[in-house]
Amino acid sequence: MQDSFLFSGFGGQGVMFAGQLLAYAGMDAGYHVTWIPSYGPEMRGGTAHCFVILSDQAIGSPVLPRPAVALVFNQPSYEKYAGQVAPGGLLVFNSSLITADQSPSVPTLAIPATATAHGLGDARLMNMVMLSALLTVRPVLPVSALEAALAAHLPAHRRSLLAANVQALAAGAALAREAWLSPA
Amino acid sequence: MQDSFLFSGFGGQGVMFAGQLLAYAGMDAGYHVTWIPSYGPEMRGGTAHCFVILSDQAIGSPVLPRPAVALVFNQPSYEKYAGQVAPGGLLVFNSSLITADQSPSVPTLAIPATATAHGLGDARLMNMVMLSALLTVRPVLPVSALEAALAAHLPAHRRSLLAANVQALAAGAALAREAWLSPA
Amino acid sequence: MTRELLKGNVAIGEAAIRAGVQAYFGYPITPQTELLEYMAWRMADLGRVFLQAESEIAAINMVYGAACTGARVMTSSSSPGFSLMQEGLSYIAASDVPAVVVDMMRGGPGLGNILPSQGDYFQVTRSAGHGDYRPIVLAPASVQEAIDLTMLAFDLADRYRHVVILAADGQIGQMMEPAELPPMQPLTAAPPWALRGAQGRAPNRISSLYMHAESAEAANRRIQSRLSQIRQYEQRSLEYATEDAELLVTGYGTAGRIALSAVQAAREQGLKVGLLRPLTLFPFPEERLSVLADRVQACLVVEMNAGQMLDDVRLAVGGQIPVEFYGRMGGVVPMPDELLTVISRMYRRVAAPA
Amino acid sequence: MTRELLKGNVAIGEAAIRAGVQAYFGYPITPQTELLEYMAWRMADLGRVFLQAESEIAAINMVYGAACTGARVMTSSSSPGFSLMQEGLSYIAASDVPAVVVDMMRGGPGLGNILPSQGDYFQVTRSAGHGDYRPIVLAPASVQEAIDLTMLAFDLADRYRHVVILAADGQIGQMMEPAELPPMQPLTAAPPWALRGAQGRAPNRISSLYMHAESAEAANRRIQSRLSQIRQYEQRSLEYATEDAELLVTGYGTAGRIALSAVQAAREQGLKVGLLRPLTLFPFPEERLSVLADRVQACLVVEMNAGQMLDDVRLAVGGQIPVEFYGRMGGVVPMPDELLTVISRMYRRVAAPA
Amino acid sequence: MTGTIVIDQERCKGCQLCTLVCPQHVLSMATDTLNARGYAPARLAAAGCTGCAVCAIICPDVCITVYREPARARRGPEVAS
Amino acid sequence: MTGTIVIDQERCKGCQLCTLVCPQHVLSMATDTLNARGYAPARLAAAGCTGCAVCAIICPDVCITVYREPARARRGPEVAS
Amino acid sequence: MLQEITPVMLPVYERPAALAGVHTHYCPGCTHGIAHRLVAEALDELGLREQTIMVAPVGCAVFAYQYFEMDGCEAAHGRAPAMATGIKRLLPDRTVLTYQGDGDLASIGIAELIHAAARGEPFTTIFVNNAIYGMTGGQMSPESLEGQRTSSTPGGRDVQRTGFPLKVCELIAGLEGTAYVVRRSLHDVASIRKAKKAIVTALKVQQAGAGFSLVELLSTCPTNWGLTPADALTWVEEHMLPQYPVGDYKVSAAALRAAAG
Amino acid sequence: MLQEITPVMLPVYERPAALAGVHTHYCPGCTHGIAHRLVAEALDELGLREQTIMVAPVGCAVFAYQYFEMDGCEAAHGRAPAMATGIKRLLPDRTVLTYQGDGDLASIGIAELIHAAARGEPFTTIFVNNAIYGMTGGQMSPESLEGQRTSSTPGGRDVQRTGFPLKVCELIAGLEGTAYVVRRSLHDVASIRKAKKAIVTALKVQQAGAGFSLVELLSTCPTNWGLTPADALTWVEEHMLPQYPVGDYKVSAAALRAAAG
Ligand SMILES: Cc1ncc(C[n+]2csc(CCOP(=O)(O)OP(=O)(O)O)c2C)c(N)n1
Ligand SMILES: Cc1ncc(C[n+]2csc(CCOP(=O)(O)OP(=O)(O)O)c2C)c(N)n1
Ligand code: SF4
Ligand code: SF4
Ligand code: SF4
Ligand code: SF4
Ligand code: SF4
Ligand code: SF4
Ligand SMILES: [Mg+2]
Ligand SMILES: [Mg+2]
Repeated sequence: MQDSFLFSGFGGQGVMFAGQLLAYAGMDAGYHVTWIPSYGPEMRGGTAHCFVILSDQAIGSPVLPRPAVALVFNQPSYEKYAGQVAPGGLLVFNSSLITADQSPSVPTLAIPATATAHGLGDARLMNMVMLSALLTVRPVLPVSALEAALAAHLPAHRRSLLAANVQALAAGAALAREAWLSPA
Repeated sequence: MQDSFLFSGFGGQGVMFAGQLLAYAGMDAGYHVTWIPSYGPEMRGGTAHCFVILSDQAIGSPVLPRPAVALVFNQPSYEKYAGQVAPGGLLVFNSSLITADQSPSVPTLAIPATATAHGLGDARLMNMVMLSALLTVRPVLPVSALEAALAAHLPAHRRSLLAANVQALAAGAALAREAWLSPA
Repeated sequence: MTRELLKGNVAIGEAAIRAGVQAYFGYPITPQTELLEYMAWRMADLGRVFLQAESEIAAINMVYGAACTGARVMTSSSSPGFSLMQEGLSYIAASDVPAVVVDMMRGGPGLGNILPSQGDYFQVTRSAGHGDYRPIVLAPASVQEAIDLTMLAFDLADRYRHVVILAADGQIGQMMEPAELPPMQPLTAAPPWALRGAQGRAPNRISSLYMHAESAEAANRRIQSRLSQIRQYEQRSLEYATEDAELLVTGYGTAGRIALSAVQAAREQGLKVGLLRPLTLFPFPEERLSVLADRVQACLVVEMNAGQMLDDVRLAVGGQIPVEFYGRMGGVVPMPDELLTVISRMYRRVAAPA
Repeated sequence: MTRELLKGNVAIGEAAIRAGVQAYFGYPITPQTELLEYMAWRMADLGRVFLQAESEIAAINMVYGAACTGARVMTSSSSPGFSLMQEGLSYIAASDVPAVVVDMMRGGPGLGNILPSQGDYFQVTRSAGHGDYRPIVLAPASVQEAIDLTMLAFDLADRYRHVVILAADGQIGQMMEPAELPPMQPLTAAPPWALRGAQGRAPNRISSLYMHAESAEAANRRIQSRLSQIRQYEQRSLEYATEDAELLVTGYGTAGRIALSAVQAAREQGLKVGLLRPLTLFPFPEERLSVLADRVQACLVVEMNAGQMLDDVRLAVGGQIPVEFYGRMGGVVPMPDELLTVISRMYRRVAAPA
Repeated sequence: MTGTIVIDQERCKGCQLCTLVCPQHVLSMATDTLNARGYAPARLAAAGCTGCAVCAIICPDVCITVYREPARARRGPEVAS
Repeated sequence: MTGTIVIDQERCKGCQLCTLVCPQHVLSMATDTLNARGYAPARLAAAGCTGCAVCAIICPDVCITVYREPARARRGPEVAS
Repeated sequence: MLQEITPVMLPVYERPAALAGVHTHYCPGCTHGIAHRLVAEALDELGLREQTIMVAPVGCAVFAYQYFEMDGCEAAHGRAPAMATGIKRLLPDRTVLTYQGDGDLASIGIAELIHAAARGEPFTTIFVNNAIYGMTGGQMSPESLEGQRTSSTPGGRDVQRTGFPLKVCELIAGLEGTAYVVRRSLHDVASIRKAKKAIVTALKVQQAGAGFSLVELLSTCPTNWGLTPADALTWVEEHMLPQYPVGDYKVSAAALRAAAG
Repeated sequence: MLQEITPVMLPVYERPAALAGVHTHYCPGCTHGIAHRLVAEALDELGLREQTIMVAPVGCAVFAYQYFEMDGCEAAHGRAPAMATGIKRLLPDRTVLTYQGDGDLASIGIAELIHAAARGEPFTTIFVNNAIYGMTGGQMSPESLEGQRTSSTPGGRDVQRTGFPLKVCELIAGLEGTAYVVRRSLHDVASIRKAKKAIVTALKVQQAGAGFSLVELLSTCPTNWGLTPADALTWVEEHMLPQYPVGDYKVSAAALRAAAG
């Protein structure tokens, strides 16, 4: 098993943490895991992204030319990565902020994640909505693994947000089930 | 033919120029020639020396472990180099300033060069006295070659000293003939 | 100990701390900055010395001074900053004081970019400054190795009183992976040669100045004999599937790690390919390589540069077998598939010609 | 032209002037200081630019700026100062601007001493800074060659828009020998890429920054293809008595020159010994060396270091013949007799065993 | 009406500085669109621009061109002195 | 007679500075010998040294030891204040 | 568009010709952009674009050589003054500008700055002081304020351990080679206007060959300060200005003449 | 010997214990030797020899680490302040001294000096200013005087081309990290006495941890100035003193307290 994930969005959208949480969950599940960010001036004013790989054998490259899964949080990321997902892959996008004007060759999952997060009281929960949506339709790990990872690895100063995060995970999963099962 | 010469004395005694003059004369006579000084902090407060080689084929090393000829201008140089002259070589020393307290294994030529130069009105002529003394007893080049070299290569601002230098050459040659021919 | 998800830069910092580093001096440069930033709070927390120097030149000379006190000390930088440390490194090596320096290599030459590269191989392995010496150079390929080799770096530095360079690249610095940190070690005691004030003993003096050729040559011979000891005892490498390999792939750090994926894939396709991954770039694992060279048909060197370790490989195999090279430059990291293609083509050509 | 008795440092300065150097920036360091001092008055006399920089780092970056204006420019230093120029050199090479740099090598590592040495071979030939490139390196063995290679340095720098290093040692800098200077050449015109104000044309921009891996790799490929051209066209060496030699001695600069005396002496003793003296250290004259390697029984490398060109020789002969090394370090210059002893011993052992 | 401005919508990075300094309070940030680089650009949102160019002076991205009626324009741009 | 000095003849580099500053003019340079390093050393050449240590203060090579009679010596070296 | 540009309207403020048409990579609200524009306007005004050579630093302004429509190059970190010296010595009649951040100029590059200033090299330095290393993600610079939190002074800058803010204008004004050394700020419109004037003056000083000229500009780094662009301007006013007072630190007699002329 | 040392005579001036017994390589009459002695006397007086670490420069004082009877090392050219910073940070209770020439400190090493001073590193720098590069044979240094002939300014220093003398005390006195910055001279006995006092004070300032301390000493280079030792002293008095006035450029409140205590 090897699965690869690209997370991309504006700085501040929680791109990095979403990737890290997946990596934590993967690690706790016993996988080989790598997480690697875009770094340096690339981030300046543009989109930030990170790349996560889960694998049951040693991981050679922590970045691949085409991810199996892309989670895109904003329009520029969509433009950039929609066409880059590997065959057999999946594109999950934040339909609250993205107008899907391409027809990628892979299945897509449109999640109104920002709106949903807003509904939960904090737009910053968007990343959790997206992440659990992803795992719902591509169950590399159970969504509960994310919850456990949150509990285990959320930094101390963010502990107060644990419950809200868990709620967001649930909401994302629900949305994904809905969207995925009811063909558009 | 290859002949090598070490000139050694205090800074200010004309060590470098004496060596250069020999090199010029050698060059004008068609020899391969090298001249190399001691340099840098070695000179600081201590003795200065330079090494000259004349040869009829390309010169490999401009310095040799033991010179064929050593011209020593002061006591410290004498102490240092008297024993280093190569077998078959010659030691010329400035007996005005040097007390010869060793018995080197090569022939020595004691020239009261500073006193003679003084007599000629300028202690700085000592180096010319020594140099012509040397060529008188080891006639690699005729003393006249030194005169020609002086005429050709004495820097403009020292031109006025030409006549005095030529006089010093003559004096040195005379002293050497005397000293060399009358065994001590 | 438990495994944590650690970023390479942070892992190196924490490993240095556990190895007992007493002072860190550095200057920000991507992609090693997090290491400096980590040290900024962690060293302060522990009451050890952290100082952001005004430049890499200042940093390496602060390291030089601090190392003279007998403490374990460290700096880190990336390619352009590492270039600025050359004079200081040469002084440190000539003075027989231990020091650990991290070069988190990036795309060059010049300002280049901040992407992963291995373009400093020559600079780190050959001299790192003027004069005759070679630093010990360790090349991690994962976060765990970054930790392990950082610990080793301090031990080797002390053992040989020599400069040790941890040569990684931006990818290793930036990547997070699960890894295990060793327990905290006690600080080492100051050795007898350290400068700490000549109280009740003759003065200690540390310098790299040898006015006379004889003493300078003696100092050089001392360095050279240290280097031959290092060559004899410290060659390290890892291998994969070399027993029956026809084609040997070799690469270090990130390139070596990606090459492993490609070699594994090649094996899955039934190609008899093996991998040698040097952990020490100096001393280069030439012994092991020349043993393997006797067995295989050919060797492929993979680097993220224009071919630098290539020289060491060719020197080690000494013309026994053909050596080919595949490299990407300027911050491009080769992909496993890409290497697989290169490997299988070469395999067909040299190892199992039809 | 007439032959004059010229000091190496002065000869290089005057040769640069005759080659049309328009600006010299430098910092004093023994044993190259006379070159700077000579330029101080001579350049001022000619109304060209001379500036004593505040450091070698400033000097090389002044050279970088001045070179961007399309002028022929130069700096000179010696080992520790050359180490400080590494970052700047890497920038210059990455920016495709020509520059000539003299390294009058001295005993190292560290402060070492001011005596002649060849300890910077790796540093000058391998990278001279971070990233992938190699400077062109010329190695004179006499004052006349210092002149000729200085002229050549400027031509090659312009032709390839590349860094050229004249790698000599304290002995060549300090020695006086009869030599002939070429006539004064007219100053070169500024090339179209030069920065001189964008009057009536699109802006010219010079930089070594390539944010993206693709463009950075392309820039590297450009450098590499320049280097392969240089490898193809610019290998230069001199030979003595190689036709029937059984033992080939090789060395460059001062070591090569002294080796010549030893080889001549060996020939006088009837030993079939020949000499190859590289004039270009990069590109290393590997073609010629590998031709000779086919003919001789063995090769002896002589250097004033711990064995650096040795690598290039071994790479060039590729294991065909045994290669041995003799070196002196820390400012010791080997003597002809000493080399003769080494040569005859080796000759008896490997070339004409009894 | 004595002046107006044109904001280069694609250059604007949505920093809001122009909206804060405009003495006439006629600038506001778009809420309905993002430009190609993902920023909500500033817009001239009300009448009353005097062409004072204060917005242009503070704009870090040189997005704003300012126009004035000839009478005032002849007094020259206040920016340049 | 209130003081005297001892000059380390081997350390002296013959710079003459001591001879120029001695207020009693009791120092002069040797004209008859050179030391092992080739320098003509300074010497106490006349009576009248007061032990004022001025020579020692200017001597760059720390060649001079100064002695005084106890009465003055107790006032302490003038050097050190 | 609420107002149409009628034919009777004339442009009174346009993009300066000396600015290249490319997009910059600066963060929203970063006043590097303002500094760029002022330099371009000043060059346009004096008609110098076609005879100017710009030396960019390593820092967020690393691309400055691409952002101006003129000849330019990119120096090694901190070495812009040396590079500019090389250029100016060869082309004394051209206008040479360096543009440097505070890390570049005051930390790694202070030696080259001081020596160029001491030599009175007649080029102009635009010194953009945002009290932080912007490009590398917000580490302390020599200009960081006492107590300022940065990624390398997580507990706030402790001047006892990390040093005291280095006041560059004050430091170099006393050097005889300097002709014009002033500090300005970019935190509001009035200040920006004054900054522009200072840049024009500096260029005139350069043209007159009067000596070294430097204009320090207090600037923002909203991204690494963790502030909105608007709050960042306020932070300059409230925190930087008291520490780094704007003013003329050196206007030599020759500079005065040049400015008037 | 004209006077015998009678048993009643007591030594009032002896070689300081902190000076090593070796011969120095300084030229006759070079005041580096005086500077060495003063440092040694000061250390002896304060009883610091056994807890002092000396950092030697590259310059004629390159062997200084051997000339003192205490722990010492030899920095790269100009980097003594960085090396001293490394030592002092690890050993804050030891006394750390750098001894630097003017080429070393003011030219190649000015960045390290300024930053150590700005950080207030509590070590002491003895700055021996002889207005020339002594060791390399007499090239111009930043301290060379206008019109001074050196081997790299054969026509005399033209300040328009080579820059203006860099006044180090004046330059760094304004830095907040400096506690004690003074200039003294070694050209006559009275001045030497004052120099000694200043060195003692600087060491006390260091012991009090009050900040960075520097004592500049105007010194001679008879060899490269081409003067006799005596004439060299006169040259200091007549030519250097007017350009480099002796005086206290900074004595911080803490330094004052330390000096008194
Ligand atoms: C030799 C070297 N050291 C370090 C760096 C990394 N670096 C790039 S920009 C920078 C600091 C920039 O800060 P500043 O000059 O204040 O400019 P800003 O980004 O704040 O405008 C550093 C340290 C480098 N590129 N080269
Ligand atoms: C990196 C480097 N550059 C240059 C030198 C050569 N060098 C040795 S000493 C010196 C100057 C010394 O002058 P100064 O500091 O004034 O000391 P002084 O000899 O006058 O006491 C120089 C340039 C060197 N050793 N290392
Ligand atoms: S020109 Fe003046 S009034 Fe018009 S929008 Fe800009 S700031 Fe407001
Ligand atoms: S100031 Fe410029 S960049 Fe900022 S919002 Fe206004 S127009 Fe846009
Ligand atoms: S102690 Fe005083 S009186 Fe005696 S010799 Fe010295 S200077 Fe002269
Ligand atoms: S001052 Fe010292 S070195 Fe100079 S002459 Fe007198 S005793 Fe000798
Ligand atoms: S990081 Fe700071 S200085 Fe750099 S562009 Fe962004 S806001 Fe401006
Ligand atoms: S060269 Fe000058 S500074 Fe150096 S020891 Fe001699 S006199 Fe002193
Ligand atoms: Mg900044
Ligand atoms: Mg000096």
